Amino acid sequence: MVGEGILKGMVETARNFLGSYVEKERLTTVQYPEERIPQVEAARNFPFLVYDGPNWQQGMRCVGCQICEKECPPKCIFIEKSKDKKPDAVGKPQFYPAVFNIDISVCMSCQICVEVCPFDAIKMDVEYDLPTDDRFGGLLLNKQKLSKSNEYYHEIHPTEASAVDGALAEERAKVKAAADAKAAAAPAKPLAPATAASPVSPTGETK
Amino acid sequence: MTLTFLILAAITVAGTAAAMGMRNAVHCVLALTVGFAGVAALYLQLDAQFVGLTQIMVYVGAVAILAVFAIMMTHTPAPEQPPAFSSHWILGGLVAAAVFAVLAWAIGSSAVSMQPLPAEPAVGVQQIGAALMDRYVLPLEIMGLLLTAALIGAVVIAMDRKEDRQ
Amino acid sequence: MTQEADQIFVLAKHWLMGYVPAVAQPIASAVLSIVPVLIAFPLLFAITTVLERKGLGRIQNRYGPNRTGPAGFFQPIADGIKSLTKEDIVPLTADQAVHFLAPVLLVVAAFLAYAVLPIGRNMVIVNLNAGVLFFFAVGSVVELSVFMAGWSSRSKYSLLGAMRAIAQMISYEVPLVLASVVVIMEAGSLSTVSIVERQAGYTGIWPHWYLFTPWGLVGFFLFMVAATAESNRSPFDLPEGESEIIAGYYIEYSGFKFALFFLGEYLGMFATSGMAITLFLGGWAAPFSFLTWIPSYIWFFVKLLTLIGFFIWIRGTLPRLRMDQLMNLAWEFILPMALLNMLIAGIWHFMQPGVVRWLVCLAIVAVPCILLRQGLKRRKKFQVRTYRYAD
Amino acid sequence: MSSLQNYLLLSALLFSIGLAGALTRRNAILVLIGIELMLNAANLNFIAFWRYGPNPSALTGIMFAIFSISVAAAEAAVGLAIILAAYRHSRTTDLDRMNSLKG
Repeated sequence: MVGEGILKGMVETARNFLGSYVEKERLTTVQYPEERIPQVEAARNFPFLVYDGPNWQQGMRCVGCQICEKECPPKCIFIEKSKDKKPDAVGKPQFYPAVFNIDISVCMSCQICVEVCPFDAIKMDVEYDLPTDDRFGGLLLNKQKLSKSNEYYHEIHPTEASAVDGALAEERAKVKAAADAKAAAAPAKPLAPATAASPVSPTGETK
Repeated sequence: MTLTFLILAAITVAGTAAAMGMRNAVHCVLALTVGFAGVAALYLQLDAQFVGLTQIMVYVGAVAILAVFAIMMTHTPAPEQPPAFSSHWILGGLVAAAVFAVLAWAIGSSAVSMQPLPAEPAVGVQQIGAALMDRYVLPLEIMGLLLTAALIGAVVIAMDRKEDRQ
Repeated sequence: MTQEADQIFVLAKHWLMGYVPAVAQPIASAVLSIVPVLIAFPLLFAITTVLERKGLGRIQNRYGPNRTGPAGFFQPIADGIKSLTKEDIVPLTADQAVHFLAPVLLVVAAFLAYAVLPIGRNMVIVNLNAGVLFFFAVGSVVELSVFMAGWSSRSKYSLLGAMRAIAQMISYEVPLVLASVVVIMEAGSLSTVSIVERQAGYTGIWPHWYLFTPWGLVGFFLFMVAATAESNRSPFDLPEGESEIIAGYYIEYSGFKFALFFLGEYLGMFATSGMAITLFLGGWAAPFSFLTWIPSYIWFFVKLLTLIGFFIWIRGTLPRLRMDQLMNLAWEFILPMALLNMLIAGIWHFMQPGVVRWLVCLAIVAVPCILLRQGLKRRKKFQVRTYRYAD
Repeated sequence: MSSLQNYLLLSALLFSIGLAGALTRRNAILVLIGIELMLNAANLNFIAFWRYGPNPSALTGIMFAIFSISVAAAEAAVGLAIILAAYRHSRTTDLDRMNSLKG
């Protein structure tokens, strides 16, 4: 018959129409602010800074090396390196970023900053609910807003975080072993190894 | 009644004068539709409902659109606008003015034109239809033939033949 | 009681007219007739937009708008506020006057068409002697406003859209008029009121609508297809084709003028649906004789909403046609069918009532359908599509 | 005031405007439109004479106007088709430049 295909199509849409009232599982959309789809583990959108331990200022992994600032394609990262040094998570004195800003209205979520970071200090977040009515200040995240704990990192990306933790622990152990060896070799000068070891980064030995 | 006539006449004359005087051809056609609509309103004013509505349907709905289509299809983006009026526009204008003068003189001096308005004739669409099917059936058939011939003729003339392209 | 409920608006008008001095009687009468139409149909437009969005959503297994107000039914108010407060951008090179006049002309023409639609018993603004002709004459003005919009924007997309729209509207106006000619032939009148009156009356419980005759059925089908194309709705929405020419002729419009285009388009759809109801579905008459106690205007709007629902259903189902398919459908199928339908109406008129009349007319309808099917089968040459990749 | 004379004068004016347009415009399409306008003026005359005539129920004026409108529509269609064909030939619709018999 002429028009058979049209009729079939119309029956199908009618079934969809009526079925969407009867069977809830037909509905493909979720009601966003109330319901959310659980995110897959590989989800990512904007970067954040990881810190170890309870205090975000003390435990910050970032040493202000500015590699990510240089590599960022849209130039959305702004870092001011500190003049002094503070002890980091393992108690070693390090430089730290005095200012660390990311303009997420410019960020394109390319993850290059994460790739280049030698300290595993910057990672990708999954938080996407970031609307604000202040278009300039509201989307410019500062150091405090960017800092999130390692526990949070474990929560959003468990596999990746465990791998990073393992690598970090391994490297710290190596550094510690090297320092211990040096300390054992030169027990006369107790202060020397610390100053000598400080420019060497945890990953420095792998290069 | 008089005021209505004056307003409609003013709209019609303004529309048609603009249609013949404006530079942009599309503006001319758009102004012309105002003139056509004014003439249609005058028909309605004269109790010729059927003719008035046919006028809108044919002139506004078909002829104006056709003219606009023709203008779009023959539009050549020229660097400098050629003058809108012909080189002997004074002569043409004089001829038109002379024609109007003669017609106006003839109308003014004619005794026929002073007739009073008779009572509204009871002429509906049904009477027109009956007349078309009865007394005017031969002209109607000829008109159908003419329109068919015009349709085919227009298509044949405007058809883009392959051998012309070369 | 039912009589009063049926005539409540007419009586209200008469009552109000009692307070108007004799000098202002004609103008007051006109205002009192026009204002309800100016209120009712934009309101229907608002309801239709939300119904359409919800309906399309459900067809696609979505919720549709459900945030603004109860179940999302205040959505049109939010839309209205949004379009009113938006910046009205006019392109720098646009023809300012024509650009402004186009949406105004469209809405005016769309509203004018309601002048001859009988919404209820004794409820029509003017009972013109040539009402149907008036309707189509006003409808042809819409084409002009579409052209004005497309041309004045000085944009390639809008010009393309306008050209498509005009070509489509001209092509489908012919079958639209021809499909309604059968009703005019049978009713012997161009007046919408007398066409509705001809369809009044019942055999048993069944009404005497023109839909329930072979030519009426075919005519209604052809009329609705042409009306869908005439109001630029899916599957004939090529002039707007969001995926090809973004929004067609009104791409350069923003803010309130854009909303006016939307309003004009929907009003045109309601008007053609209303004309279909008047011509084929008995106007304001009840569908069964035992339901005549329900007021006539309610029946009109029930039928109108049914047709609108049908339009939405079609829109949710069918994909957009290609330009050549569109033109082929108009000139190769609908136009010949409309002409044949006139022949059927003539045969029906002059044959004795009975089963034979039905059989003869149905046979004349069936033959072109079978021929069309054969033609479609022959033209349909499916082949395996070969994909080529760059290497 | 609104007598037959006014309609005749208005019609004469429309005719003259159409004539002026047809004689002075350079664009062939606008010349054709001027001719349409002249036909319209004649139609207005027909209707006015029908309305003011002694026997309006004879419908002669109306019939003449209807047939005249049909002829005008046919004329417009064929005329514009000819203009299109001429444009395709000489790439212009300017009547002052369409002056050679040989393409």
